[in-house]
Amino acid sequence: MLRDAGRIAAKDLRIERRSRVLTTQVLPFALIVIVLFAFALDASTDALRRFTPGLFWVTVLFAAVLSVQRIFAVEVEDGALDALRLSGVDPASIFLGKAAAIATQLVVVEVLLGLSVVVFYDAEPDDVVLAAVAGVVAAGGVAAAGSLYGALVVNLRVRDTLLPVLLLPVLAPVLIAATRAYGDAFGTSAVDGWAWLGVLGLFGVIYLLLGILTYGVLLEES
Amino acid sequence: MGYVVAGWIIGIGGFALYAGYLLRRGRRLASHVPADRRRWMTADE
Amino acid sequence: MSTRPSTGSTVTRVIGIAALIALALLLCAAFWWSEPDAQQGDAVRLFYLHVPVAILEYVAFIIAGVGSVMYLWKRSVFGDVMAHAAAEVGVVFCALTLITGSLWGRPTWGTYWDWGDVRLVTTLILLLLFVGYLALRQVPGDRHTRSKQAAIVALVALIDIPIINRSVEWWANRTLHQRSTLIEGKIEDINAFATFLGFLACGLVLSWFLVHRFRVAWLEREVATHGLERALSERRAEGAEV
Amino acid sequence: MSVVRLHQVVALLGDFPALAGVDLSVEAGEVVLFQGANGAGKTTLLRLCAGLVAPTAGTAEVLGHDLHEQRRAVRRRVGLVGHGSGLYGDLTVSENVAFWAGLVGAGTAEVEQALHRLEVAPRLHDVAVGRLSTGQRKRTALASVVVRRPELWLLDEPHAGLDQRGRDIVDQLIREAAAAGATVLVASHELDRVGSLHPRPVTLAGGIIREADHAS
Repeated sequence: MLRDAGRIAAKDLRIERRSRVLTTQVLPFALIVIVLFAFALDASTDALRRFTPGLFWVTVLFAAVLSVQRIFAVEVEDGALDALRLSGVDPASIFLGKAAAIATQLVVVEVLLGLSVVVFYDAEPDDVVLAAVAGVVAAGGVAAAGSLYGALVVNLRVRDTLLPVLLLPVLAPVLIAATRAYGDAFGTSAVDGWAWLGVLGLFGVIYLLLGILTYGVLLEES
Repeated sequence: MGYVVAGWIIGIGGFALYAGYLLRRGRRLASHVPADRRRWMTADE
Repeated sequence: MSTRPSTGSTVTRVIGIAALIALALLLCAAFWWSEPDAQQGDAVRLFYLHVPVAILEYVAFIIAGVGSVMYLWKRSVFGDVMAHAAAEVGVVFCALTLITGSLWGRPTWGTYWDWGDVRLVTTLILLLLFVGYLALRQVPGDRHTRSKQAAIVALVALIDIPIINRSVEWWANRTLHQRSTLIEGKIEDINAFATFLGFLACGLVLSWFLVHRFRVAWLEREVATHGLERALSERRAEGAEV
Repeated sequence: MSVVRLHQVVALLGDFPALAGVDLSVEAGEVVLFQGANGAGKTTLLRLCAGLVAPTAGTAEVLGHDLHEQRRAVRRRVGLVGHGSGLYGDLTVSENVAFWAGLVGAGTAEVEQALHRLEVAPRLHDVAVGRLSTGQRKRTALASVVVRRPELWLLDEPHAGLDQRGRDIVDQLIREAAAAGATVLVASHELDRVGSLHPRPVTLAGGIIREADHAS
């Protein structure tokens, strides 16, 4: 099961390396959002620094929607999803492979965003380890939920508009927990960021289980 | 007190609107379905 | 008695009339028979409507969850239709909860909305989750596929709710708002009879909504099935001509 | 042994009954040619046999598995060449075939062999599929099905987009598959024979199989 998941993730990441949608579209989009926030908050570096954790994670979630859309778009372009269903691969492998590919992309997005908030918002993390760990764990949770909902809408004509409506409310706990954790890491709020990692981890585990259990049902018909 | 009255009006009004919407939808659909297929809906005794 | 086809029946008429009577009594109880609250003042009069609607909204969503499980587990068409009906009624109740809650909050807290209140925030996200559910439901396509997808969305939403609730509670602590406990304290004070009446009236309204919405969904299925039969015979005729 | 056994099968595309009551029985090793106009239900019938479309009514069995309950078991044993190539435009020919081969447990040697058999020129192996001509892409798609070694071949307009040489290769492929004991279902709105092979013709119209063909 894990080997097939690895094959699927590697395939998606290879497509990504060739097509460069992440580097030429998703990353610039994330940067644009960061710039837009600066305009919206009246170019006040103080405010930007204070709200860095929240702005950072809102941007990551927006980028995640794009990443999920892209990861599933390659499957419907020329009937590859049917081929995937015909390959007899365990649906759980497809779920895990897709989730791993999305998570990898999100980590790349997070690194770039981390650098840009340091530069543009004058926000420097006090606790780099916490920021890194929370970033990876949150990416995993977002990717698991994204992989689940991406497959759910993949065969609908309205998939691009429906996906954010379904996915973003579900990610509310991730946004809250990751923002809290980064609040601690960037020293903007006095909370125990490591404790919030528990929420992120729990979310990730729950959605991984949900995906493994329900993917068969989702791919069977869709 | 104005807020309280407004709350009640919206609350009861919301019930009434939704009830009306359900009834209208039901009437329209029911006329397309023969009586023997309308289970439980014994409106015509 | 009307002979026009509708989703009504004797049972729903009895529930409907009982609901109207109970609502009328509740109105009297809220505005004339009960006293203003010591702390909330007259705002408590909205509570007799708000609290039952809020609690029953969760009942509706739990019914939607049960229906979804019935569909996923046993392929129960009844469960599927019930889940759809309960989700829509739940969204109506949820929206009314938020509106009445905001209008109660304005005189009591001095603000329509308070991000520090766990229930408020959780309820809003619950509303958004089920709005997404209804959006998915109305996308045309294969019936079984859509039902399965919807059932998964409903279950995921319900599983998400406790996580959201816990994280909002934890998150909101920083603001030192203790609204939740404040509300719990209040429940004890408000007029027990009016509260009971509120639950009765709103419970009857909920059941009336559920039954009618269920029948609407059932009729939709019948219409679709009928359309399918016609499409099938047309298709076969097309084949015979050649 | 019947490889395909359908009785009064109805299948929907959305709310359109693409198949409106199909009766069909195909024995192992048979080559069947589905004929019929556009919209007759040929593609849906092949997708149903592949386990991709669920029957909504009737009894349906493929390779001994019930299509109502065990579609996944059917899927891994069939090879479907449909309208979509099932290839990723950003990956090269050999990467694509190797990916699909890997998922079904076939090795590099089989990938090479399949590409050789479809006469995909070695200079194209490292070209992205998105840059191939229609015919070359079709050959690559066929190669990615060949590596699966299907017991039941489902070919939807397999000649479409191929040059004469490509068509001959496909005909050869079908002959070899049938000789090796596999069953082949071909859908085409133009052919009445497959190379020198004379398959059993079955005509579809309006989602049902024409009466005359039941006798044969």
